[in-house]
Amino acid sequence: MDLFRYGHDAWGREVINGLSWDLLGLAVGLGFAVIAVHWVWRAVARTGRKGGH
Amino acid sequence: MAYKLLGRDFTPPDVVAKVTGRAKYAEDFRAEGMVFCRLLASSMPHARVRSIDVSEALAMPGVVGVLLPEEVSNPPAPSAPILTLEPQYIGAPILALAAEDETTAQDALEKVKIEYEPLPFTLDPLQSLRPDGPNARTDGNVAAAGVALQTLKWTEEDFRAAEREGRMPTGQPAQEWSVGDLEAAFAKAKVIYDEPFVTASLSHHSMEPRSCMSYWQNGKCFVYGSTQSQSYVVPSLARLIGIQPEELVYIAEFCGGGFGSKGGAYPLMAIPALLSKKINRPVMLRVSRAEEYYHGSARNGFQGQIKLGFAADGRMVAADLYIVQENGAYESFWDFRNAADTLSLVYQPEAMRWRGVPVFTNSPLRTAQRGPGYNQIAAVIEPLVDRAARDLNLDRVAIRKLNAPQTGSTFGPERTPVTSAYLREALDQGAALFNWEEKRLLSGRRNGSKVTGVAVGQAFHPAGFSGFDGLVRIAPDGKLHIHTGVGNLGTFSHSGTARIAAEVLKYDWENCVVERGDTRKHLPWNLGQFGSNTSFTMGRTNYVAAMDALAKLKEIAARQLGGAPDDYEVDGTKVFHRRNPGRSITYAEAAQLAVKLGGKYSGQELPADINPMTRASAAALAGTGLIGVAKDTLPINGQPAAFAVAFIQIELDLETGKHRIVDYLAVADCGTVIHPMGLETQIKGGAVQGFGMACLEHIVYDPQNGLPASVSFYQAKPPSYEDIGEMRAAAVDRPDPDGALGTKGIGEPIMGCAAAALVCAISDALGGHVFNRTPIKPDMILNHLAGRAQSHGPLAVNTQ
Amino acid sequence: MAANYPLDDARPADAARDAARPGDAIERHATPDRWFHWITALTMLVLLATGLLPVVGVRFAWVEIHWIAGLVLVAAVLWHVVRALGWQQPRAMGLRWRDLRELTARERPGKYSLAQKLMHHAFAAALLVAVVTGSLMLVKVQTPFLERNPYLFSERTWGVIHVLHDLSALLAVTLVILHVYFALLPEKRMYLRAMTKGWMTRAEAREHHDPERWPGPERDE
Amino acid sequence: MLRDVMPHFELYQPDSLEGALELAERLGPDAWLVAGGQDTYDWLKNRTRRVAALIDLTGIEALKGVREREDGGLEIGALTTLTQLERDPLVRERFGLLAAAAGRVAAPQIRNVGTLGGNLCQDTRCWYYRGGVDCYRAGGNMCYADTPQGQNREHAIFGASRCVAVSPSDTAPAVVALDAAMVVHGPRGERVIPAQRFFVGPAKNIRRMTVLAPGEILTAVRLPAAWAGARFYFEKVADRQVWDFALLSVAAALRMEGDVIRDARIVCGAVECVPRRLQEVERALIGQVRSEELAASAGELAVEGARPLNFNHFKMPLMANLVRRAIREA
Repeated sequence: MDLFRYGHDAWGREVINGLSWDLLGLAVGLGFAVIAVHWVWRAVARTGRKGGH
Repeated sequence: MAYKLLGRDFTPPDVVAKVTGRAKYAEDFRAEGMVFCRLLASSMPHARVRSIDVSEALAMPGVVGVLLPEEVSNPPAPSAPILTLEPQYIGAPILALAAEDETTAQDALEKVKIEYEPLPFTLDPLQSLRPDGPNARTDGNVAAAGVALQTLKWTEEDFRAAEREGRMPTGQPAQEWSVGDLEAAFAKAKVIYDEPFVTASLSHHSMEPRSCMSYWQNGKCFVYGSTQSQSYVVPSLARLIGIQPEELVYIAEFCGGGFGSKGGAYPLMAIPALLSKKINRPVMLRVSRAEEYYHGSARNGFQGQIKLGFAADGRMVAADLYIVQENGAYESFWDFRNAADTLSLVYQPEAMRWRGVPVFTNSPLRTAQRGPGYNQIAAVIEPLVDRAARDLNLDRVAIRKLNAPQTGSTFGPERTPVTSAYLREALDQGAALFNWEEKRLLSGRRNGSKVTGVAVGQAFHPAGFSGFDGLVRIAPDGKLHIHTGVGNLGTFSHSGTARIAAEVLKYDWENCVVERGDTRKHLPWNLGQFGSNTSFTMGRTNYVAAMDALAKLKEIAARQLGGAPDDYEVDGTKVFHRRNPGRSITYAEAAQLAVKLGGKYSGQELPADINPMTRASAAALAGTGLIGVAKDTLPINGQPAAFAVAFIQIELDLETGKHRIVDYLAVADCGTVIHPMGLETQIKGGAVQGFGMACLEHIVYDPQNGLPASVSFYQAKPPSYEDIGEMRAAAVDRPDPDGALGTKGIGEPIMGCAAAALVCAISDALGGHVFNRTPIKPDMILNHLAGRAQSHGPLAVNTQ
Repeated sequence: MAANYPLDDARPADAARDAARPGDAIERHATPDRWFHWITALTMLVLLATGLLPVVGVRFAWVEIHWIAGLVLVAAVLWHVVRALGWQQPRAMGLRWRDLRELTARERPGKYSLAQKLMHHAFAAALLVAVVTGSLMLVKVQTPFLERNPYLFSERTWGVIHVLHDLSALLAVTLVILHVYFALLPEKRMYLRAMTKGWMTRAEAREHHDPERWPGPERDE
Repeated sequence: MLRDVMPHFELYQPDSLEGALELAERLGPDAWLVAGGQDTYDWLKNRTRRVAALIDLTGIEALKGVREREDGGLEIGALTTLTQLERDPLVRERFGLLAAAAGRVAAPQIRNVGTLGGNLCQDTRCWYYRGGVDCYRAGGNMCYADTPQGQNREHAIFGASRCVAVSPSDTAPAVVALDAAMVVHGPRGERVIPAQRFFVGPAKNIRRMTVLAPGEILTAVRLPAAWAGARFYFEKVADRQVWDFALLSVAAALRMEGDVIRDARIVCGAVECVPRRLQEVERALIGQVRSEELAASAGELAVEGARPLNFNHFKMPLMANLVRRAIREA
């Protein structure tokens, strides 16, 4: 997976054009990963709380 | 005077090979073990090469070697280098790489790692002349032959004042001259025009690219090149390669066009020789059509300001011309000076001032192109002459005749006389053949969206030099071998001028052999084939060599048959006694006797004043026949000058801005006509190039990045067959007093007159509107007609 | 198991409770701020969709929508900055060391919880970068306001600008996912209501916020 | 970038459409479909585009020639050369517009090998893009043509979106004017697309000029009978009369009843990235009596909304003039 998109300037020198769009999946994945972690944590916390009663 | 050969058509000896495809041009040669070389071209318009890493390229299978910039000794700056560490335009060759085939070579070039340090660049001379403007070179922004390399900047006030007045800024020039009292002369003028102008640069578009092959053998360097000259190339090419002229074997039998760009040796030609020396293999450098736009060359462009004053009777009384010349990145030709000569000679102003600055830009080599300076300025001046005719209510042919020079007229700062000038006669002849009196009435006629424009244009070019050598040999079999080092530009003048030698000796053409195209053919020191000079210069060298042979024939006859040499005459096959024609010997017998006699007759003794190259050639031929050899020391009473006029009728479509050429006729003042068919072809071919300059061809750059936009035929737009019309040609055919048998050159003005005529015709169709710019493109016409501003500023260059 | 699906906690009663504003409701988000939030949300979604859908192969004429939405976003952000500095209490959004105590659940937050503050600041960072880089990029597209001039910066600098813009977009993608998730959690329902209707019940405020710090003792009487 | 040496590649020469499609699918993005090659070879020679394989379509006989359709229309194989098209009696008789357009492409030598399909699918001639810069169309972040000093004489006055390149095809305006249907074969079979939707502008897809997806082949152009034998007008204005690309072109078809225009289709080339159909002009013409005034006002209407660049505003009067001329002389 690339980090950047590369291109060339008018004189043929390599320049960075932007971020690699491969990272888009990573961004989406990160969001859902955090959700998953939170979900588990919340479920665990809730069980704990219920158990405490 | 009627001649046996001159003025008659003939089939040049090389034409069959050309039309059947058997002619071998530079890239057709092969040698055992030959490799192909490719050039690595700069991708930046101006940079310093910090580092070059070729290790990966050299490691590729099939790659044989490289030639690096530090391994060549370049001509002194600001001449174009062979290879460079400071590329000054996009495409400048940095290194050469040789491989078993071109694909491998190109694949390898892509593995070369180059680090550049960008430097300031410019594509506009005026920008470079601004106080804080960029220089195209690190060592200065102004230079030319006769103008030292320097940094020249104008003041802010120069630019401000010009912008206020809508003129080109005219700061300190690099060169100037003037004759007469300019102010007083302008005071006499009834009408004065003071206009900024631009003439675009245009590529040479030689059909054969500048390919070259070379190898070293038995201590000699063999080069197969594409040049329009032969002998003239040898010293400069030897210098580029770093050898003595006699160590060079140079073969250039055919040349697919040069138009001035291949007059002398050019730096690229040295690359195969230098690389071959390094890798010990024959090397071929094939230059592609696209590469020709980078490694080839173009005409100098002008930005300028022209001020002309005409008296009430139509006389041009005063002229003031300032030219800023775009040089490209290297020292270029002196178009900017030549332009002044056209103005000074063709219109004979009483007082005139000329100023000029040749400025570098980061674009490819500019060099002489057909009528350098003379032709582009013709297309600037002539529409203003028409405007004067219009404003003063004069006929356009009449005003030109009124101002035209005559034999003996002078021009330039030195008031140099011309050897002959029959411009008025050409105008008269053209007007009659074209039917000017009737056709001029068609001017402005509407036919739907189309309007007729009718015009006349004229141009000038110097037409010859002197001081070169001629060499002929009558072989023991009686055949005449005319050795000529003139080159083969495609005009057949190698044979045309050889016929002057044949004419002098009254030979039948079938008994003549033209020896040329290869230094091993023992060629004399001749000038190159450029500058419309061949007919005059090499007419004279062949004339003096033939005269020398003629004298020797007569001397040998007198020795053999008694009497004085003057008692003898020749008839083309034998030398005979005037009073007793039966007392004769054949040319073959005379040649055999010459071999027996030795000494001067067969080249053992040679004149003292001939060039070492001629001396070596004549010495090599010594003992093989009757040798005629001499330096041209004939009298010359001024500047040989060629003139041409063109008459044109066009239809301009006001809805598309496009024109169609309905009729075209050009008349050449070229002295005695040598070869009518060749002349006609040249007049027509020159016209095509002139039409291109007037209305089609351009060189375009993206100013922000220095990127070239016109790097193919379809982008640079030389005229196609469909862009021209029927053309007619004629000649004044009056001898030049200093030309051998009256001949003088013509190659160049026949382009300028066409460009001028077409520009004038468009102006005529538009009711006298003058664009002050070439080329005039359809978009300029459409914008003008629609009342829209032009896309480019009046002095913008390198734009679309 | 049902508890594992957040929206399962949304009972019909919730809707009724959301609709009825009690007399002692506390205003959490003023109308202009709610407008700002939703306009920003909408433009962001439009911007993300127009910017990213073509990347994943959904072809449509996106550039105009993108830059027009971008201009709306610029206006919204400017408006929010002015509003936050002039009318709101920017300190309420400030991060403090004591916010960390929320993690142990010993202390209730002020107006905004640590998580809310972090979400806000992450969004603020993404938006500011996007807005600044996006505004610069306006000179590279045809708009009625500017002559196109990509030479405003070198191609290398443009590369950096694009990287930042792309980075902000990717950050925004992650944040939007998280924000929507958290907003929809049933236990956070009052925050969603607060952002739609502006108010929160006193009980909700007491339960989730330290009354000393929000809505503040002087207004709590 | 100056390279100009043809690189090595594998050459595949299928003799059937199925074979070509199968090859295209198998070789994927490493392969390049080529017909006459007049647009392709300079890409390859300049090494601006790099491919491992060429799939030469010219061996597929089934895609050549002109066939009559039952409805009186014609189906033209995409591999029909422009010279054949220019000379085909059926095309000349019924759809002279297309024959005229084909006859104005480039130069005779190019028309002898160039195909209708290739001409319709050719890439733009924006000189910056062709020169090999990484512009938007090439996948980069810049348009070099639309800048304060950009040399954009040949570029778009309509429909630009980041990219200002124009369609260089001479036949494209003609097929749009004739309401042609484009037959496309791909891995998932055949689809037929109206000509007007076949061409795409940069707003929608900045990397391609047509809707063709990778691996798809334009196989035929169907000309419906509806416009057969109408009054046609084609004109291309270029700097040179041969071997040049249009500064502007117009393709027009009119149906007349006496002096009244019953139906009209007017399309301009080289003003936009796609052939620009002038529907507002068409609407303004239908039902009107043809006159110089009508033609002139149509010309004015045609250029409404144009957004010219520094060097191409001459295209506005030129377009107005050509549209006027087309209506006047069709």
